[in-house]
Amino acid sequence: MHLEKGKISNFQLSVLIIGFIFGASVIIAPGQGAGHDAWIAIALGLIEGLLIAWIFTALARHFKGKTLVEINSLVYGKFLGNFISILFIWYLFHLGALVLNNYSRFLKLELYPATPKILTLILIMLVCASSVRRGIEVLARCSLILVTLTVFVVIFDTLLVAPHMYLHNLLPVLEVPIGKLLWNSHATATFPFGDAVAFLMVLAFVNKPEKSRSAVFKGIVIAGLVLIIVAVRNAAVLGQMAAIYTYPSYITARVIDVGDVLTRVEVLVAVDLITMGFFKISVAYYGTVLGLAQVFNLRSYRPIILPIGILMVILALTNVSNTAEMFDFANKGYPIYTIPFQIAIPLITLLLAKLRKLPQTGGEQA
Amino acid sequence: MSALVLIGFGAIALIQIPGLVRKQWWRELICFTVFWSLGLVLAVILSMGIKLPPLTTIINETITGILKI
Amino acid sequence: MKRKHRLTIYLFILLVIIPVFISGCWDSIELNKLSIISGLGWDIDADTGQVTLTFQSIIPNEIKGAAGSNGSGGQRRGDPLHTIQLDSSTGSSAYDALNRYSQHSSRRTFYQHTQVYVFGHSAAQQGIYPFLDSISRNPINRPNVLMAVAEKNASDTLSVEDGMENIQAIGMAAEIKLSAEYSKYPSITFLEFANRLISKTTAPLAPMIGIIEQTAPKGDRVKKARINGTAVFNGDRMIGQLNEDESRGLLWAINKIKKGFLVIPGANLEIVSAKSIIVPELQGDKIMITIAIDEESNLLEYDGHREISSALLQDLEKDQAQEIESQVMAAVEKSRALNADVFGFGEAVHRRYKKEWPDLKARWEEIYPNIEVVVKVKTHVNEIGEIKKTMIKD
Amino acid sequence: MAAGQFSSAVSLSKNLEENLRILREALGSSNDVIIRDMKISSDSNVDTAVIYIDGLVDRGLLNHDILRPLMFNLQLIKDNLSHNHTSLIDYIKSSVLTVGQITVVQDIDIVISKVLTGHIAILAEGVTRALLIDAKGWETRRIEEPKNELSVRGSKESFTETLRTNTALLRRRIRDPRLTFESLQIGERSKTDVSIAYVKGITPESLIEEINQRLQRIDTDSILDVSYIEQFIEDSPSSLFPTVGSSERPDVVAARILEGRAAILLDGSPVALVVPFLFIEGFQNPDDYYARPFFATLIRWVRLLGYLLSIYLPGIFVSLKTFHPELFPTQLLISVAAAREGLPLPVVLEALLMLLLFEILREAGLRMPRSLGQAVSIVGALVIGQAAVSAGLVGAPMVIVIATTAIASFLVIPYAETGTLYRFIMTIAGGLLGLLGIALVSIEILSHLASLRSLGVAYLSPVTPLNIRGLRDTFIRAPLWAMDNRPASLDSPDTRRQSPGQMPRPPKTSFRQGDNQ
Repeated sequence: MHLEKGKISNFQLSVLIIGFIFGASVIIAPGQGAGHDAWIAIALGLIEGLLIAWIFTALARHFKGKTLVEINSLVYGKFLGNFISILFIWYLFHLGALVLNNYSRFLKLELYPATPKILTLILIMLVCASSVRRGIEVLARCSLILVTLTVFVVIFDTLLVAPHMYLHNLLPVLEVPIGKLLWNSHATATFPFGDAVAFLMVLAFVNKPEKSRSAVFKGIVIAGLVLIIVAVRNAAVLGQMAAIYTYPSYITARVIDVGDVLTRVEVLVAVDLITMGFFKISVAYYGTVLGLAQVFNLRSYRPIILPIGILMVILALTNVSNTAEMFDFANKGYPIYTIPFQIAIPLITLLLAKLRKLPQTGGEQA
Repeated sequence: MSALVLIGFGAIALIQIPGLVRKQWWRELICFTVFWSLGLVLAVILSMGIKLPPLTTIINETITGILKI
Repeated sequence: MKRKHRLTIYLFILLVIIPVFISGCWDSIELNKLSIISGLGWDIDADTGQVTLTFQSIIPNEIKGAAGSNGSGGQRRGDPLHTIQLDSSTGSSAYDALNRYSQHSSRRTFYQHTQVYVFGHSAAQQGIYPFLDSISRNPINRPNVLMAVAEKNASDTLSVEDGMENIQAIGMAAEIKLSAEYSKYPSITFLEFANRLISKTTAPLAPMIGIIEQTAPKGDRVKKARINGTAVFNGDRMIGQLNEDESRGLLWAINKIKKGFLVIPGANLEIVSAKSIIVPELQGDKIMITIAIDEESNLLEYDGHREISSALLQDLEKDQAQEIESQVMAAVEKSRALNADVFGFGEAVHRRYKKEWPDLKARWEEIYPNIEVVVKVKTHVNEIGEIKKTMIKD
Repeated sequence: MAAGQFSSAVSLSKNLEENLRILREALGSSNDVIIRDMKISSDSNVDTAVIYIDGLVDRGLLNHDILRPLMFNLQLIKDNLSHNHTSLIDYIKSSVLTVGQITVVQDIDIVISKVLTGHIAILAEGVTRALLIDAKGWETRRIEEPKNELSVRGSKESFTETLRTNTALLRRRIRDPRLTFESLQIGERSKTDVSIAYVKGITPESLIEEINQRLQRIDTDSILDVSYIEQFIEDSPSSLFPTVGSSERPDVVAARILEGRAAILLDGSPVALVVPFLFIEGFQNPDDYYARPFFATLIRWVRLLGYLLSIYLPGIFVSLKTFHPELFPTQLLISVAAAREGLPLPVVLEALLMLLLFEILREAGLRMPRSLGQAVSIVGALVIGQAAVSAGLVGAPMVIVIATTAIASFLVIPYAETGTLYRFIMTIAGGLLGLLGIALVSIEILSHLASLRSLGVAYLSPVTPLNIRGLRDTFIRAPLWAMDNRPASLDSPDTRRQSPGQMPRPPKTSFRQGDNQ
């Protein structure tokens, strides 16, 4: 019995991953702590992120057509497996809530100072819910169009802002102390790249599982390159202010001014944020409801979509008490907090599976 | 505010429960009810203006506290 | 079943939107309930330390009249001061003043179209950081708003009418941009100012705007705003200013020369293109800065009586080089006197010697005045214009 | 054959009177039912009856090729047939009647239903079989120019109400023996002829089966127009987007069939349904293929842009004005604000009002007699536009925006209704939540579109799920010699449409004498 009928192609998987990684990272500039060396931090983080991806894709390839929950119950047995699955599902749930939170904060600060956060949260959540209800296939299809648009917008922004770029702002290279650099690169590895571990709930529905790893890598690398471009752009345009602004990309878009006509286009960035966030939230959301449905072995994940959505909104509303804490968590706590979910669980599961020669019956039947 | 919350939750229940009952998906129904009521409780608490503990902050503080970052 | 679900989802969305209807959409505001601020002025009363903000806001009705779209107010066409409204409010801090103003103004103030921030002279000398912080912490600020320092105080600088534009601040912004275009004074946006402020060593700049009086054709005296210098800051405090030549020298050094005119004894040249780079050299403990300038120009006017020849042009090139060098050196001297690193020598050193930088940075105050500066100028005259000989020869 | 209320399969009896009685009570006593009884054969002693419905049959054929031979020629036949009536019937069929299509039936229900569709039935005493002569011949509209789908260079033929004519129009364009018309009758009372047109080997079998199933599922008493069928078979009736295509142009339908689709023709409606219908088809127009590729591509982009404008423009304008005035360039903002001064209504209501007004005008102009339509548009344009602005009720920019939207909404006819609805939705969303609202609604619409299917084919293909080959006929209209394959999203059994590399090139050697001197 499968809860998800749909199948997605590897190409769609890559695109979906790109959208997922753009998710919040277009708002919270990754590696901002490294100042004008952010792009180096991202580049290093990209490599580490690829390692993380290597682990979980290895796991997914080992059990073709199985989501992490099914894998866990195979490897650890029903009880322990479900327990670990619940942990992982919590991570997904929390991830969704965090992204939601970022969004509501961004919107409140930049566009809707007077609108209560709860409203924007609920609306975004509703849109995500209706897409999650339609299944992963529909998400993947949307991703192709929206991600293409986003990439175009990023390129467009970069070209328009080119006259305001001063590449010497990037000098001297590698000014930050190495420890700080490594920390920031690890931070970028866990957010946004490492978050792709959420796709352990999705990789089961790829039509050619043997190719899925290269697809995941493609997605991560492309997204990483775009992020590097964005980081370079922001540093080159904003100079040292890039490390000070809360949302550098947004401010960079504000700098655009072509002959007093093609100006004030920052809203394009804002729309990007909304759409890409939609993907990150939706994938986390999807993973959560699907995982729960599998843990409690329901016949469909549809009934619990709305309740979980509500809980996510509530967590997003209450999980941090102010923006400073949000960024503090993003810079300090998150890189540690995610290690168990992004690295430990997949790695240990994989090793155990290898040791116990699982799956005997071969997890081929998708 | 609480009235709105109740309306919203009532609407969700109205959307979901009849179908589940018709299909006799009791397990799903239980699952739904659990999450739904959990959400309801929390929402009512919030709407009454009581602050819930900020989970992420707690996580952050524990981690940073342990690792002395 | 599924179909029914989708419908119910829509129903649910509706259910969420209804409260929005009921409580009215919080952030929606009709344009005719906004007062659009075009210019912000910032003064500090020297003795009481009270902050005075001057708001120059646009009155669209009058623009309508000026544009003559339909009847109303058409008779006042081209009478600028009716198209803007000046108002000011005083408070203990920037935000205090802002809030006071928005309380007693009839419309919600809207800052995102502010063209220029004008700082009164005394305010600039007392330090403008409070203003910068309050304005940049708030999304009403845009990074490419122009900064300007008033020769006296901001309020009457903003009240001077502009002959051409019916929004005075737009005119002022255009004037600043144009002066930068013709390489007379730098135009500094908020972003550039902030970046210079962040780097401890580089000194922030801003064009200075003075008020001159002219006799209008009808004979009555009219006031005009004119840029007449470059304010030099140390941190957020204004400590002095550069005059026209020094400003030009500064622009030469920091590669901000676009086009413009160069007057040398007996000739007048039009700058076609100019490039310059600052190359720091760290020898032991002393820093040597080389400013290499490469300039091309056309001959506009030659008052001498020599035959136009390449020999003459080479002489002209020499004179140009001297002129440019003297301008740059003048700026350097002034900046040494003020001990303000207007050229960003510090950053140049920083980019090249990142290891030595930290302790240099610490002692930059005493290092800067005795940095050795060498100016290398290469000039070239391309065109000689429509006449290729001089009419009066000797 | 849906027998309707005569479900008891009564076969003809030997007794002519009996048969005629049954027929009379079945067909009722309506005066267009003609039962002409006569005596035939050489010694004219065989009671025979000719049953037909006046107006449905071709009079000339009846008189000259049926009645005359029966009553006259048969007399001349001297050699006296054995009074075996059965052989008589065969004899009549084989060598008396000079008409084309004759069928012999025994079931009286078939007789009835055939007579009702314009056949002539011949019954004879003592014979349990009836002759059915296809003599359909009634007043029909002749083939005229297409009224709605105009084309500059394309053919000027359009479908008519007669099924035969329409099938003939298709057959004339596709002279392929594998072009098939599967026919069936739908509607208990209307008994409408439906035929599914497709080319064997190009259209996938599964599609045909699916269509057949869906058509058979229909159990209604009358199908008066092809749109009835559309509403019965479409995939997602709750969607605002059409998932079944339709066209009145034979050339378009033929092209679609050759791409691997199937057409559904209905007797009595001059429009053919084409399934499966993909979103992109709404932006394709016959002239695209008759014009040169570059221009066609440009126009296609214009259509796309126009459609987006017609949906988004008012919403975005409203949201910019009410939520994000900082996004206008300063000068523009000043003039907009100037125009906005002293208007009574909030922008949202202003926009909605104008949109509503436009819809009213459009509807009026549509339904009104042509002569009045002019007047309405003039009144609308002048009074509403000009007066409202000068009276200071509506801002001039708003009028401009709405007018642009209105014009743009006519660029893509298939989605005009959808566009109208979404225009209102977007305007409300923009007025409530600004660009966030618009973005969210757009995402919702997109994911809805992505979830749609038309007879199993993803609605948004070939754009997503992506199919590079298919893109040759979406955002660009590749030259015909480059479109070697049929649209892959329709997975037709033989994908190849033509042999590749047919790009025309100048001849190697000049074939004209004059050139090489």
